Amino acid sequence: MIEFDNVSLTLGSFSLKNISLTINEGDYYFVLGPSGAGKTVILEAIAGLHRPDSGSVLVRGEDLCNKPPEKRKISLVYQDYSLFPHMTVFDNVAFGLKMQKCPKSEIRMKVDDILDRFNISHLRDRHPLTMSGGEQQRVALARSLVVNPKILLLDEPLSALDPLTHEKFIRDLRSLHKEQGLTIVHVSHSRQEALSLANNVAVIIDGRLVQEDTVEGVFNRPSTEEVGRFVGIENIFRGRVNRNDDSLINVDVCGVNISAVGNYPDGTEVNLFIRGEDIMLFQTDGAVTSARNTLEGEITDSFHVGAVVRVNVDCGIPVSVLVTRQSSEEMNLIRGKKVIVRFKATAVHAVPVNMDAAEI
Amino acid sequence: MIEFDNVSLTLGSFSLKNISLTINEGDYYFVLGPSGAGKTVILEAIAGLHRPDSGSVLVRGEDLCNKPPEKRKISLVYQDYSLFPHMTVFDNVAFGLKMQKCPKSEIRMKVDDILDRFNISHLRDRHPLTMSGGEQQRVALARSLVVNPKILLLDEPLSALDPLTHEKFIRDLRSLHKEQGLTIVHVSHSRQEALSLANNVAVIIDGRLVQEDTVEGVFNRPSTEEVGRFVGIENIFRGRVNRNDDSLINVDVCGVNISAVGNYPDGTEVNLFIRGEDIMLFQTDGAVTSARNTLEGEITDSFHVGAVVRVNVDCGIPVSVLVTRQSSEEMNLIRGKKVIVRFKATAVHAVPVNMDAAEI
Amino acid sequence: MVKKAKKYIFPDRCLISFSLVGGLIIALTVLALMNMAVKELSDIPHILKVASDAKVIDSIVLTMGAGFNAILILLLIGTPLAYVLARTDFPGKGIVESLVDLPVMLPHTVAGILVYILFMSRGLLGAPLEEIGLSFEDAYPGIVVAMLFVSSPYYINSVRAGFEKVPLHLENVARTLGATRFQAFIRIVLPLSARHIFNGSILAWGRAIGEFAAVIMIAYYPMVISTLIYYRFTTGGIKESSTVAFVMIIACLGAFFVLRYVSRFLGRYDDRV
Amino acid sequence: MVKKAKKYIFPDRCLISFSLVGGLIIALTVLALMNMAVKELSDIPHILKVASDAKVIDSIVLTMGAGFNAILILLLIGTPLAYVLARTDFPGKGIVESLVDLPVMLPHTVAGILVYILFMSRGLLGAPLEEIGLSFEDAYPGIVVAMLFVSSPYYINSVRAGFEKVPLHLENVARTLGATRFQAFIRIVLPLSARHIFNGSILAWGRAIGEFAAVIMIAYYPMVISTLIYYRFTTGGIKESSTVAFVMIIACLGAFFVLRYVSRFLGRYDDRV
Repeated sequence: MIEFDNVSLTLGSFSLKNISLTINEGDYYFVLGPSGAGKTVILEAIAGLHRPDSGSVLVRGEDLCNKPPEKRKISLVYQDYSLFPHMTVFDNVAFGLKMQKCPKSEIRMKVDDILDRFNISHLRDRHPLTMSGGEQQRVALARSLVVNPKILLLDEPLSALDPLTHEKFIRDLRSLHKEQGLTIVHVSHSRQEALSLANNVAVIIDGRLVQEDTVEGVFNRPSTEEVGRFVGIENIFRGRVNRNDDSLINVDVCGVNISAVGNYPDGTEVNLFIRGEDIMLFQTDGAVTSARNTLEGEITDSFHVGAVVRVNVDCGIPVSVLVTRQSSEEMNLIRGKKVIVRFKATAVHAVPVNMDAAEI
Repeated sequence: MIEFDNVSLTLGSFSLKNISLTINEGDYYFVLGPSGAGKTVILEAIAGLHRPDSGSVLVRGEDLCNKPPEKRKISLVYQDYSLFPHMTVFDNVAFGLKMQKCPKSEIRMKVDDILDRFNISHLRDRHPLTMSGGEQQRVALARSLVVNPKILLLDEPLSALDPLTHEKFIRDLRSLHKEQGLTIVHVSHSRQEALSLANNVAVIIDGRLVQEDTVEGVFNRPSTEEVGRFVGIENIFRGRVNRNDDSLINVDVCGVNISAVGNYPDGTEVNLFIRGEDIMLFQTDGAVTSARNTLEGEITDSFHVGAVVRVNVDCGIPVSVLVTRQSSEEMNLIRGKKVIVRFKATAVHAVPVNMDAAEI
Repeated sequence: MVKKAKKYIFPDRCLISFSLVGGLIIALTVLALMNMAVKELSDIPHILKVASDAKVIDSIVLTMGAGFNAILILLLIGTPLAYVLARTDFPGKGIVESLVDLPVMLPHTVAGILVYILFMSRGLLGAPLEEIGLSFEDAYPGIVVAMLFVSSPYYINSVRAGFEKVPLHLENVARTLGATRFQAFIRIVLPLSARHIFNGSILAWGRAIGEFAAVIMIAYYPMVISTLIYYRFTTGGIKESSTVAFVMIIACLGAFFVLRYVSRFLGRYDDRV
Repeated sequence: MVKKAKKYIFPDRCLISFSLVGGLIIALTVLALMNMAVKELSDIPHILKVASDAKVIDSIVLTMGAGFNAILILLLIGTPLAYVLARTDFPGKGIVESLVDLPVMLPHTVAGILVYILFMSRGLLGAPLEEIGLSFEDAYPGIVVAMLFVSSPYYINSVRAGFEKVPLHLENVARTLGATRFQAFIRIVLPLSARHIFNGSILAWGRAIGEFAAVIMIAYYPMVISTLIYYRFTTGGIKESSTVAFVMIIACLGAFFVLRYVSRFLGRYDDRV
C-alpha cells in the first residue's frame, strides 16, 4: 500500500539514506530504532510534509511526491499530541471535518460520536492545556480518526504517558487495528511496544534500514549483532560452524559447542542469538530433557528486571537466563551456586556474519 | 542522614505539600511518581537550590536551609546531563576540583583516574556536544563523583538512554551503591528502575507523599489502590472481610471468596493486591496444589508484554496472570479456553480501605 | 504546557551587588523622569494651557494617526514577510534579513535622506506619484512613509518571533487534516501569535511616533510632535518645549497603558511552549 | 544538541504570494539604496572629496568613538542588570522592565529633553558635575550620555535574552560542584552568552551612532554625523548631505561587516538549546 522506494532525505544535520520499505494494507507496521534515528522524518515524508531528495513514496502505486499533505488522507499523531491550544476539544476534533467542508449538523454528529467512542465526551468543551497527558492523547487520536484516514501515523505515541495510561492506550491501539482494520504506522524506540503491537517491523539505525521483517523475525532472527542487541536478545555469541548434519549445525563458540538449527557449510562464521527466556535452569541433580544443549556453570549475578529475574551464569561463555520470581526463590538462585543450563537447538538462531557486511 | 520534615514548597503552578522523608546513610533511595509530580524539585531542595516555604531539610541533624548549595557536598546529575558545552570532558570533570582550589597536579591525577574508572579516558579532550547520550551520562556521573560527594542525586538518569546503554548504566549504578557504599537518591517514574535498584522507595503523587517503605513494601503492599495501580499490580480487588480465622481472613469480592493472610475484623473493607506472576494457571484436569485459592474461569484475552505473556481470565472477577512464553505455548492459552487459576493466601496482600482516607 | 517556574530566590551577595550596579541605569531613567515631573508639576496652570493648545493637540493627533497608518500598512505587507522568514530557508536569506534590519542600523538622518531622495517631488517614486496627485514633500503621506521605513524592522522581527514560537507540528497536523497552508496560517498560526502581532504593532507604533530625523527631512510641516518640541526648543526655549514633552509623555503612557491592557485579553495561548 | 532542521520547502502557492506581498518592503529598502547609490556613483570625484573632508572624517570618528564609549559603560552596568532580570523574580519586576524599555518608547526629542534638563549646566546632575569640571552641554560627555540613554534598552534586552538561554541546570550543577553564584556566572553564564553580549553591543552601538534628536538637544557641537548631515541638508542642500550620508552608509556597512565576522568566532556554544 505504501512503498518507500530508495528514499534519501537530508534535513540539516540529519539524513535518511536509501530507505526502502513496504507497508501493506491493514498492517500494524512498526519503525523501531534508537532515539534520534530520524524515525519521525519517515512519518512526515509519508504524510507529505517533506519531499525526498531522491527516490519516491508510492501510495497504492501512485507517486505522491507532488500531492500536498492536505490531499493525502493520511493522519499523523505526534508524540506531543499537538492539540490546537486555542480550540476546545470539540473544535479540535471538528477541525478536519470543517476543512473538508462537511455540513455543520454532520460535523456535530460525527464528533460527538467519536468523543463518545473514546470516552471523552465529558471533555467536549475543555481546552487542551488543562487536560492530562492521557486525555490529550485520546483527543489527538479522535481528531486524527474522525476524518476517516486511510493510514494512521503514530510518532512515539506512548512515550509521554505514565504506566497506567500506557497500558490502557496499548489496548485501544490493538482494538483500533484488529477490530477496525486500520493501517497503522507506529515509530518508537520501545521494543516492548513493538512486541505488544506490531505485525511487521523495520529497524532503522543511523538513518539506514537495517532489517525489515515480521515482528517474530526481527526479535528472533536479527540480521546483525547490532539489531540483536537493540531488540534486547540477552545472549549473542559469535562462533564458527564445525559440523553440519543436514539441517543441524554445531557451532564452536570460544571452545564451547552449541547446536543450532540451520544449514551453513563448515567454517561459516555465524552470530548465535538465544533469548534469555528460552533457556532453562536446573539444579545440578535435575532430570534429563530433550534439550540438545546442556552446559554446566556457576551463577555470577542475579537481579530483578521488572516481573522476572535475570540470572547470569558463567559456563565458559557468559549466559543470561530469565526466570520467574517464583522459580528464583524456589531454586534459591544466588551468586556462586552451581547450575545446569539447557536450551533447545531450535531456540538458537544462527545468522551468518557476512550478512552483516552486506547490510552495511 | 537526610530528613525532610514537613516540607512545603510552591514553584509557580507546581507545589509539594507537607512532605516528610527519611533517607539513611548508604541508602539507595528511590522517589517514584508520575511525570510532572515534582520529583526534580525534591532533589533541588536537597541540593539547596530551592528554599522550602515551610518545614526543614536536615542533613545529619543540621538544618541546611541557610547553607548555600556550594557548601553542601551534594552532587546532582540531571536528566539532560547538563555538561558544560564550552569545556572539554577533562575540564568538565575538573570543574568541581578547581572550585575547591585543588592543586593542579592533584586535579590532573584525580580526573584522569576517574575517567579511567568510567572507561572514558578516550573522550578526555572531546567536547560534550559531539558525544552520544551514554557517553555524556558517564561524563556527568564522573564529574559529580570526582568531588567525593556525601550524597549523589540522580534525576531520571536513565530515561534518555537507549535500551543497550540503559542496562549497562543500571549495572554501573548498582556497583556504585553496593561496592562503594554511596548514598544515592534517584527520582524516576519507572517502576522497573525502582525494582532493579532501590532499597527504599517514596511514592509521590500530585506533590503529596503517598507511601514511604522498602521496595518490597511498596511493590507488594501498596498503601492505596492508586499506588497499587502505579506500581503495576495487575490484580486489585475491593472486598469485605467475612471471616477471620486468627491470621487468615476470608474476603468476599463480588461474590467470589478469596483467602488472604491478615488480621482484620469481620466487615472491614479491604483492597486485595495480587501480582500477576504470583498466580498459576492449570489445565482443568490439573493436580491439586497447596494454594488456598482456586478459581475456575475462561481466558478472555492473552498478549505479549515484553518477555512474558499476560493472560486475562474471567473467573467471575477479572484475573490477570503472567506466564512465560514457553508455558503459554505449551498450554495453548488462547481465548475461550477454560482454565484453573490458583494462588496462595500469602500472595494476596490485604490493606484496609480506610487507610486510603487517612492518607488523603 | 509547562509553565515557567517563578524564581523568587533568597538574594545572595552576588545578586545584591549586581542589583546595585545594574540599578544605576534604572536610577538614571527614574531621575530624569522625576526631575522633569517635579519641575512641570510646580506649574500646573502652564501644563493645562499647553495641553489645551490647539497646535499641540493637532500635532499629537497627527503623530499618533500617521503612526497608526504606517502600522496598518505593515500589518498587510509585513505579516506575510514575517511568515516567510519564520518558516522557510532559502539561499540568500541572510541578505534579506539584513535588508529588513537595515533601517534600525542606519543613522536616522541617513534613513531620512534615503526616504527623501526617493519620495521628493523630483524623486524616483515621488515624481510619478505626484503626477497622480500623491505628494510626499511636506505632506501627510511623507510622514507615513518615513515612519513606515524606520518602524518596519521592529514589526517584522517581533511577528516573526511570534510565528516561530507556534510549533511547526501544529501546522503539520492541520495540513494532514486537510487544511491548505493558507488555511493553517489563518486558523492556527495567526490566532496563536495574536499577542506577538499586537505587541509588535505597539513597538513599531512607538518607534514610528517617536521618529524625528527621518520625518523632518521629508516633512517639516505638518509638524509631528517631535518636530514641534524641537521647534519650541530652538525658538521658545526650554520651558515651552519641556512642557510639550511632558504632555506627550503623559499621552504616550496613557496610550501604552490602554494598549498593554488590551493585549492581556489577546493570545492567551501564546504562552504555550 | 538538537540542530534546527533546515527548512528548504518546495514553494506552494501560499508561500509564493506571501513572498510577493512581503517583498514590497524589501523592495522599498533596495530601491532607496539603489536610488542613492546610482546618483552618488555617477560623481565619484565628489564622493572622494567629501570622504576626505576633515570635518566629515572627524565627525564619523567622533560618532563611532562616542558610541563605543557608551557601550563600554553599558557592558559594566547593563550586564549585571540583565543577569538579575534573567534569573530572578521580584515584586515590581514589571515596573523595572518598563523603565528599562522607556527610552525605546519615548519620542526621540522627548528623550533629548529629559537628558538635557538633567545634564544641562543648571541641571540636577549637570550643575554639580560641572563643578568638578565635567560639562555636558555642547561637549563630548553630553553626546555619550545621550547615546547611553537611548541605546541601553537594546543592550540590556539582548543580553538578558542570552542569559535566559543558558540552561539554569548548568548553573545549578556548577553550584552543587562548589561554585558560588558569582563563579558560576563568570565561568558558565558569561562564556555561554558571549555571542549575545557581542551582538547586543553591536545593536546598541548601531542605535547610539544613529541618534540625532537626543544628541542635538544637549550637544549640537561637536557635530556627530547625524547632525552634520542635517546641517548640510538645511544649508548646503541635498547633494552635499546625501553624499555625506552615502559615505556614512559605507562606513557603517564596513564596521558591521567586520563586527559580524568577528562574532562568528565567538560563542560557538550559544546555539545549544
